[in-house]
Amino acid sequence: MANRVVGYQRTTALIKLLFFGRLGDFAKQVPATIQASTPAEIRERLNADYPDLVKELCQPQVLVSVNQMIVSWEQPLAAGSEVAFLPPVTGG
Amino acid sequence: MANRVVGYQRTTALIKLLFFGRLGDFAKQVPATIQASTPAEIRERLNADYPDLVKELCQPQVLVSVNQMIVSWEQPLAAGSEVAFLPPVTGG
Amino acid sequence: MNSIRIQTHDFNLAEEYQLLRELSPAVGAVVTFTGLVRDFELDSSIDSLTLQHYPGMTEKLLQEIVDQANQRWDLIAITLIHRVGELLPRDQIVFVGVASQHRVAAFEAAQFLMDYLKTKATFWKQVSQDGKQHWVESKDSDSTAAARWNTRGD
Amino acid sequence: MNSIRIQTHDFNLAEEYQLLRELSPAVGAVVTFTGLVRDFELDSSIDSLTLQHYPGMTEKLLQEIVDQANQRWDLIAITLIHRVGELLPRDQIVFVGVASQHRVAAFEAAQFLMDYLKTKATFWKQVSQDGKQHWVESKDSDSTAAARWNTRGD
Repeated sequence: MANRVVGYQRTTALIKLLFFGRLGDFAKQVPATIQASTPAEIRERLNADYPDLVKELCQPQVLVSVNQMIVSWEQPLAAGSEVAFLPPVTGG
Repeated sequence: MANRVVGYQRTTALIKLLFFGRLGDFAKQVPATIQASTPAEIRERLNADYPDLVKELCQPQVLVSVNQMIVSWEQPLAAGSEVAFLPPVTGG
Repeated sequence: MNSIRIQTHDFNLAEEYQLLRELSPAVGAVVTFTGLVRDFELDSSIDSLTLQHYPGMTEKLLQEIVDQANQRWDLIAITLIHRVGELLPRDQIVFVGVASQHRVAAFEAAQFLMDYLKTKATFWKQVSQDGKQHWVESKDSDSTAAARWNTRGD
Repeated sequence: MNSIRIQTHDFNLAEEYQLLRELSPAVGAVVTFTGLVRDFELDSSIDSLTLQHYPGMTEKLLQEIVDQANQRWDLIAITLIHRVGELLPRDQIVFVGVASQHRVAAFEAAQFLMDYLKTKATFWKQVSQDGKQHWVESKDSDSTAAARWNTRGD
């Protein structure tokens, strides 16, 4: 647990967060930016204050994009990146 | 051969003839009606005067209809029937 | 709520679409197909195209094709229009419009209608090219397209 | 000659069709698909539908889908329009128009575009029903429809 906290403190990348579709309903109180090194870490960091949101983010159909490209949850994040959480799309 | 001629003379059905598509080009001089008991017999009877037409009618893709129903070449014909010779269709 | 028309005059896609769209508040999908006279045939420009058909039989065959589509798919309406007589390059020849609740039925039915119309309906095209007329040859690809509806599992 | 638009305002099918039709004298087939807001969802009438999307990413994804269709089929033009914002029952939501020389390419490309748009493009529908809002669930049938384009032999 101590290691994890150290890990977080080393992360300097400030990330812009976006939540779409039903995820937006769970993310109304979430700040617009966060510091994290991967999308998976964003999820972990949000868990303390927004457990209902994170439960949704952990559903296997939810995709994550970085700067508008679908990526894996372990994708390293550069400062200023735009990370979006995308539930299954329903357009058309 | 004598039998065939007798066969023709026994036929009393007067048949209305129609030729569509490229067949019409070969059938310009063909009378509008003929006496015959089957579509196959129409073909045989036309052969003396219109061999080029009959060669076309014998192509396997040519279909024959009686009163606007696709039928076999051996379909018995009733007097007043409308027999049409149909090359492959090309609409749409 | 099907409409089948064989006519010499042109049709208006916007009007046909509006009719299909407004038929029912359950319409969720409208697919239209429009066939046009291309200006080339066998690498040479054409002067005109003349569409012949077998009056009476054509209407009957188109009705059968429409009935089959309605049996195979859950559709709200079908419109089928085919022009006959002399047409010029870029003229509209044929229109198929299908309205349904869901898109897959509308797409499949429209394709089925065109495939069957191309291979079953008693129309014949004559091309006028360089002052000469010739009848258009049927295409094997059309028979192949129509045959696929017989081999499907549904 | 492709056009991709995401817009709040309505579109006019007749205008889109004319543009596709007039692009080239080689156009022999135009297929259009229009998706409409149905008045019912889950057996209950709806008040409205709100379309959310991810600006920037949606345009990029639609461009990818259009590029893929052009690689797979010999097409003359594609038009893709998707509305966003609040829509009412019977409103038009989405338009796909494909112009090509031959009908099979136009039909297949239009279906491909809709299947991919439904499963890949970043749009989300929210329904307002009986004064309450809920997000529309994605349909397995849409994923199945999109998957068929990966398993074909061509």
